[in-house]
Amino acid sequence: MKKITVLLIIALLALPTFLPTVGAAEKEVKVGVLFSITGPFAPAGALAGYRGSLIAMEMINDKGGVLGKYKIRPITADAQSNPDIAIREAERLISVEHVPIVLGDYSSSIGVPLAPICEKNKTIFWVIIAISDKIVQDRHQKYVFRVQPMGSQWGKSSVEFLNENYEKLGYKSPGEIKVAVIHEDGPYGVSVSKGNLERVERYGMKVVLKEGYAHTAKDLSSLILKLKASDPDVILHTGYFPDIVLFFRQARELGLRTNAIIGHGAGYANFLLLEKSLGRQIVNYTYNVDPAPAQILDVKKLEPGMDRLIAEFLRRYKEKHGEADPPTHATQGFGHTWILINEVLPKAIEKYGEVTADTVRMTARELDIPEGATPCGYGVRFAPPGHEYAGQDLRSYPVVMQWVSGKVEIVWPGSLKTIEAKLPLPSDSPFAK
Amino acid sequence: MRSPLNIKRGPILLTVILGCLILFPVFSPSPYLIHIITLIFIWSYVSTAWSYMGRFGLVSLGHGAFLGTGAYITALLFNFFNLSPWIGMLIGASGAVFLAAVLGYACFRSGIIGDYFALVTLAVGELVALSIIAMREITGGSLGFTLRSLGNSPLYFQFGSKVYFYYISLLFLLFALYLWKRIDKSKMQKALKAIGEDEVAASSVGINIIRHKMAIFIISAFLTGIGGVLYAQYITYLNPHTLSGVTVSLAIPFKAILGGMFNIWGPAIGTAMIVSLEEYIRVSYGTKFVGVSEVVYGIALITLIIFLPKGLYGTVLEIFHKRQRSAETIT
Amino acid sequence: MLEIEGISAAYGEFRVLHEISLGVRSGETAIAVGPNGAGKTTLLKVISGLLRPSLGKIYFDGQRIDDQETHEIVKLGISLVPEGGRLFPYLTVLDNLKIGAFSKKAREEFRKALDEIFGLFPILKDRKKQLAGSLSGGERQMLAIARSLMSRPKLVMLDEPSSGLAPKIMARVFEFVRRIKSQGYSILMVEQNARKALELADHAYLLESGRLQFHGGAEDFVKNPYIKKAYLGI
Amino acid sequence: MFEQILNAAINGILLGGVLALLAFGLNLIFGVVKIIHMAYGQFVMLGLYLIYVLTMQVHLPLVLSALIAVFAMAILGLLTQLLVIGPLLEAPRLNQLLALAGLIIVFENLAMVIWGADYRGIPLYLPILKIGNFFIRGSCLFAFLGALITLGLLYLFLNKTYIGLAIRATAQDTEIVKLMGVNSRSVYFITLAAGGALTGIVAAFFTPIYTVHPHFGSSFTIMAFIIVVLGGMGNLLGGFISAFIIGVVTSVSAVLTTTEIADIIALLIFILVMLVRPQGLLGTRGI
Amino acid sequence: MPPSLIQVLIMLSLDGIGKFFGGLAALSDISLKVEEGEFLGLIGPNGSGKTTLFNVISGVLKPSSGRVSFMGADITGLYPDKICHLGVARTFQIPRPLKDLTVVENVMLGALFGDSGRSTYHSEETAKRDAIKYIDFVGLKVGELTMPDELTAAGLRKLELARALATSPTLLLADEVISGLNQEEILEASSVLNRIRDEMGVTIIWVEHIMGALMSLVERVVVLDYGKIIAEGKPSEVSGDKRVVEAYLGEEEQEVY
Repeated sequence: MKKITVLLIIALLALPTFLPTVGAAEKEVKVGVLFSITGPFAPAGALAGYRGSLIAMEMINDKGGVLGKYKIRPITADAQSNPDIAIREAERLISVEHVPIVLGDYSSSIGVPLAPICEKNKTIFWVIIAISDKIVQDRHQKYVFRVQPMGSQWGKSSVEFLNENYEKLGYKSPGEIKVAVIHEDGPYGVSVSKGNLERVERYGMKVVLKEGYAHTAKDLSSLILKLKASDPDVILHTGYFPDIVLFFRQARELGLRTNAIIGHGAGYANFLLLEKSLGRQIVNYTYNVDPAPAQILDVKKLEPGMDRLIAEFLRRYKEKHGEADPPTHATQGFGHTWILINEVLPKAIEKYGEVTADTVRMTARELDIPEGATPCGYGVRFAPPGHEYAGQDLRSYPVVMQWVSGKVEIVWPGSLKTIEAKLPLPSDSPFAK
Repeated sequence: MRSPLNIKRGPILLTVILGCLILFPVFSPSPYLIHIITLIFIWSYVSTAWSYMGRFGLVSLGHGAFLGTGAYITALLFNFFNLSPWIGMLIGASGAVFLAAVLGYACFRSGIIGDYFALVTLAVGELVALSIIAMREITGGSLGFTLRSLGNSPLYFQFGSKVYFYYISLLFLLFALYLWKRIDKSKMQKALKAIGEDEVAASSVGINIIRHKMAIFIISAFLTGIGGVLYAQYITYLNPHTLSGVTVSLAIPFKAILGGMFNIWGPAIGTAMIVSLEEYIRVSYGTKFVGVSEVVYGIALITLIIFLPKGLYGTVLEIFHKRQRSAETIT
Repeated sequence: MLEIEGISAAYGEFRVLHEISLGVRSGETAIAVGPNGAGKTTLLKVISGLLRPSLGKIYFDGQRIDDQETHEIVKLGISLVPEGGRLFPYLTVLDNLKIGAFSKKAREEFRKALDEIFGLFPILKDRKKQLAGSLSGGERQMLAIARSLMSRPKLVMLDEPSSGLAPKIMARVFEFVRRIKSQGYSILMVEQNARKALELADHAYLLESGRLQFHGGAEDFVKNPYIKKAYLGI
Repeated sequence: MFEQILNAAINGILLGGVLALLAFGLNLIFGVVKIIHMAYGQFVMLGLYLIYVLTMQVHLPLVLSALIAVFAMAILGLLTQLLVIGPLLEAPRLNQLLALAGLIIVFENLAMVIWGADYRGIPLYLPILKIGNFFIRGSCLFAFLGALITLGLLYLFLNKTYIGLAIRATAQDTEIVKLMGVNSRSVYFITLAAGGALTGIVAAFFTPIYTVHPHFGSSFTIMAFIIVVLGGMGNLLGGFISAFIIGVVTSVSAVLTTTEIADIIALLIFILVMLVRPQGLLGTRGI
Repeated sequence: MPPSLIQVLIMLSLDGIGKFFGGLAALSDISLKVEEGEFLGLIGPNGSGKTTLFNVISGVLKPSSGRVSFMGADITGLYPDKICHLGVARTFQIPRPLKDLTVVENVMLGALFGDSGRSTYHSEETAKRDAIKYIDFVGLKVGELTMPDELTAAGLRKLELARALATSPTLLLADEVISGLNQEEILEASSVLNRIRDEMGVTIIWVEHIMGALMSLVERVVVLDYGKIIAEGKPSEVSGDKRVVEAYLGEEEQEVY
């Protein structure tokens, strides 16, 4: 009897699986919001991005919607950090929910398969956070847009920074700098390290070590031994959070010495947590390459109004999730979504009278936002379909930041610089040579 | 165990179900439903292939290795050498067979069975996943890679509409079921059953243990390799984590067990149940109760395993037989 | 002391015991004989709680035990020497004896029991540091019996103590049984070797195909023509 | 180069200590209950979280938090036995294995619901040890010594107590042990509790080394299995030794090749050893 | 007729067989020849190595030293199925029926796989016919759907015999086919063995640790003790041998039935 009951329950549960959400009211814009809110990518930043994205929509809706009348209805979906599930959810959003736009996801391994699916189904894929070049490179997609820098730009920025500061290391030319490139071997680390290497090669710097490792690695001591043996001036590191912590701890225990440790987003973005987990002394003077998080941008350099917008976002984020200092990914989620719903959608409605994938596409293509007019700091201008990086925001760039005694400062590019980089590592760092 | 489908009503019922499945895309408006059912077909096919050996006590926890080998070889041949996946899949599946043959021969020669076989295969699945990641220059590493799109090109296993994949994967599933029937009627099935129960007794009546185990392992690996190709061609994207590695390798036996791996319909029914349950819980509650819905899903799986140890279909059969038996004793 | 009323038992669908009733009086040695597959071992399993009966009741010292767990039954004073001894081969002789005295009461009397056992089976004392798996066949059976006595039982049940042993060792095992009988233990022994077993018995039962066919004193058994022919080879 | 390899070998031995700790409980549970505990790594993850919460949020001293965690993990072990393993004792092996694999999903997401998706680490530094040109990692040395002490305590527990005796006996013959008056169900409970407590101990020694997040456990699972099988399943000493072998092999080969390839090499060695010596390195039974 | 005038065919020949488990010798230096058509008894107390010897001959175990030849060919270390195909069949001391298969199917296995030459064209129907033939021959009374767990001890022994016979052997290794049976059943089983030899012309090696029934049937007895052959000869000679009485029967010779 027990078994029959179990069977009946299963049958009941299985029934309503495939029904779409009902009741699409007039004057509504459906937006598919597809993030990995569970699984390994969630803590790495996907969840923060998702929250940021929803806050942007909420803020618009509180003002009555786009143009004051078109409410945004987010149709949320969980990609579970799994490309297979992400594809299923994208199919559902497109064919059951009929959303014209899919927003998403943190991970490039999800962005890469989703782009062609959305393209094929003539649905806008508004890429948030996922940075791999491959999402747009050589694909000539019409429906895929990304308002943030690409992975290789991360890698290039740090080397550009070095190239301008070789004198601080006591060298006469950039070519003398000894660089070690280490990275987690996922899509993120690989695409950033490619950018590193490309620029390192261009400037003729010496690569003394290049190595990848799984971000789930249990032990990095051998890598550190090799780093010690190769004696680099600069360690260019790309990793997620746990492996960065492991790296710093083991590097300290094994007595690693160098002149600079430059991180590239992801785990390095969450500086406060790094400091909490490792202690200030260990992580002091570490660099991070990333789009600047809203709270550290010098709002005076931005367009008017942006300061209030950012303050409002930070207030809501704290209210909802209890964090006063949200990670960069939250800002990215918020900022990228904001550009879509505050810049693109109103224009599409004004010009074409409705929001469809095609009206959004045509509007977005004409978008021309100058630097400083977005919550992210940089401007927006998408590469046209014929371009190698069609759909990529060509005005976006990451900055190089340095943590100095708990404060984040921008050290590159020169135009945004808040301090001169502390290079080489000051002697109060345990890693200083 | 006799299946209710085999008794007089069987063929009629079977025809009706098959008819419904064939006509479904004609009437269904939702590409999403077609998509989900296609996935159910593909994974049913794979878990059926897994059960080919699982039901004889050869429990592999590394079928992701074959899935990945088949899919990657085929896709790389297509992307780099423009070889049609229709031909490539035979080469890819041969790769899976090669892997199975080496692994099987080594294992069966040294008498690795039971838990040890399960763990060795688990390690092999992981090994394949790590190797794919390490060879990122050609495989794209853990970023995965996308198949070159040719639009509608049946000769290259690419179609403009999902419906084609729906029918193709249905055909493959039917083939796997047919082959299962054929094996059941063959001497091989008896030999494997004997081996599964008692290897010493089996070999003492002249059954060549290694040869039979190798045979079923190779068949299973071949079909699984093709399954990998089918899946990769369908979603046009390959990723080591969704094709090889522990998660997939465990998901396959999960489906077979929860359906009932000893019966021909079990793995397919199990797959349908798991995929539906997964979809249902995630779609309905996934973003409302973040994490909680997954906890519920996990608990549901454990509960099912505890209360339906013979799988869903196995338990239905059991109840059916009990009813039948008690009916017989009354009359 | 032990009373069994109408016990039936089954493995899955397959019924092995059909409404068996028998009893063992205090201080008495009862034996159950019968061919292989008659359900003798099953009977002992049911009494010791390793198998739940599907029907019937079992009383021990007036207390109902058929719904008790095995370890509870052991505590009440019934111990079983399984067929083939079933020692823990990777434990030493001493550890085997120690685990035999696992229950709280037995633990308290462990020293005393050990001295008694070493008195009864001196060879075990010499071997106490050896692994049980390295003992010879007869020594193993000896240890198995000794181990069961460590729990200070009132009733000792032996399952085919002579099975698988060479004749001369077999004879020694029966000698052990005689020794513990003389110590005043009640015994219920199941045995295929009817003739040897009957020499020890006060009371005997014949089981065939899970049914109780005949019971009576040892003399009645020896006189019964059917038993004489089928089991005693006379 | 030689010095580097030697240093890597030292690191490997220390890493071996960490891995050995991990393998103990898994081995114990396999030896007695004959179950492959798929969700073992997730236990360690929960233990780490608990220590984090107690130290950083409740502000208890670290040692006390660790003790509480050990106790709490023992209780979680009991619950696992009660709710999952117990009902499946008679079920086919594969069902047991998959049910425990189902626990992975439950535990990971439960951690996610309770503690959110963030990474948590306790800033805890042990002094740096430098001998000549060699650096000894204090945290791993600590774990290494912890592994030795734990093994010693475990040995005493198994060999000097009645319960330990019952556990060893149960590992050899599950049925007969009942006839000795041992409640075999209690033995299972005790084993699972001991296994759980061991994960608490592992978590305590991991605290200075790793940061925890909901998916922390899975990265250890395969490595732990490899060690256990390599040493001979159920053989505590074998597991201990093979942990060091794996530690040194991965560490040294990571210096010679890359960290990534070292993992592949470890897997390959495992598979090859299995094919040559299926029973594992110390492949006899018994604890 | 003097033996020298007839070409006696040596069917099985063991040459210095030794088998060690760990450091323990289960068999040491066993040499033995079995002629075609012979009915040989192999006795010895428990643990004397009889079953180990069978395992070595049938290929379940590889000998540590020595050579096994069958019909003049070296079969040392071949897999059991190969040896079975050559014509050596065995039964097991503890019956090992395949519990999920019916009794008839169990025997069919022997017919289907036991003879490599025949099995290539052997259909299921003929295999089934053969199986029923052998089941009848050993005197087992079962229906088509009888499962092995419904059989008595005697029934299981017969099933073992029928399954072995279905492989159409020329040499049968019968391992304790009467142990655990009652007197009546012993007589029946012994007569089946006798008929296998006489009617089917199968050479038999019969292992038993109790001697009674065996001594009255076999032509020659080999006695094993602690892995060594301690006596060999006609039953009447062997049972009088002092070493045998001492090692095997001990002081209680008359108790053995």
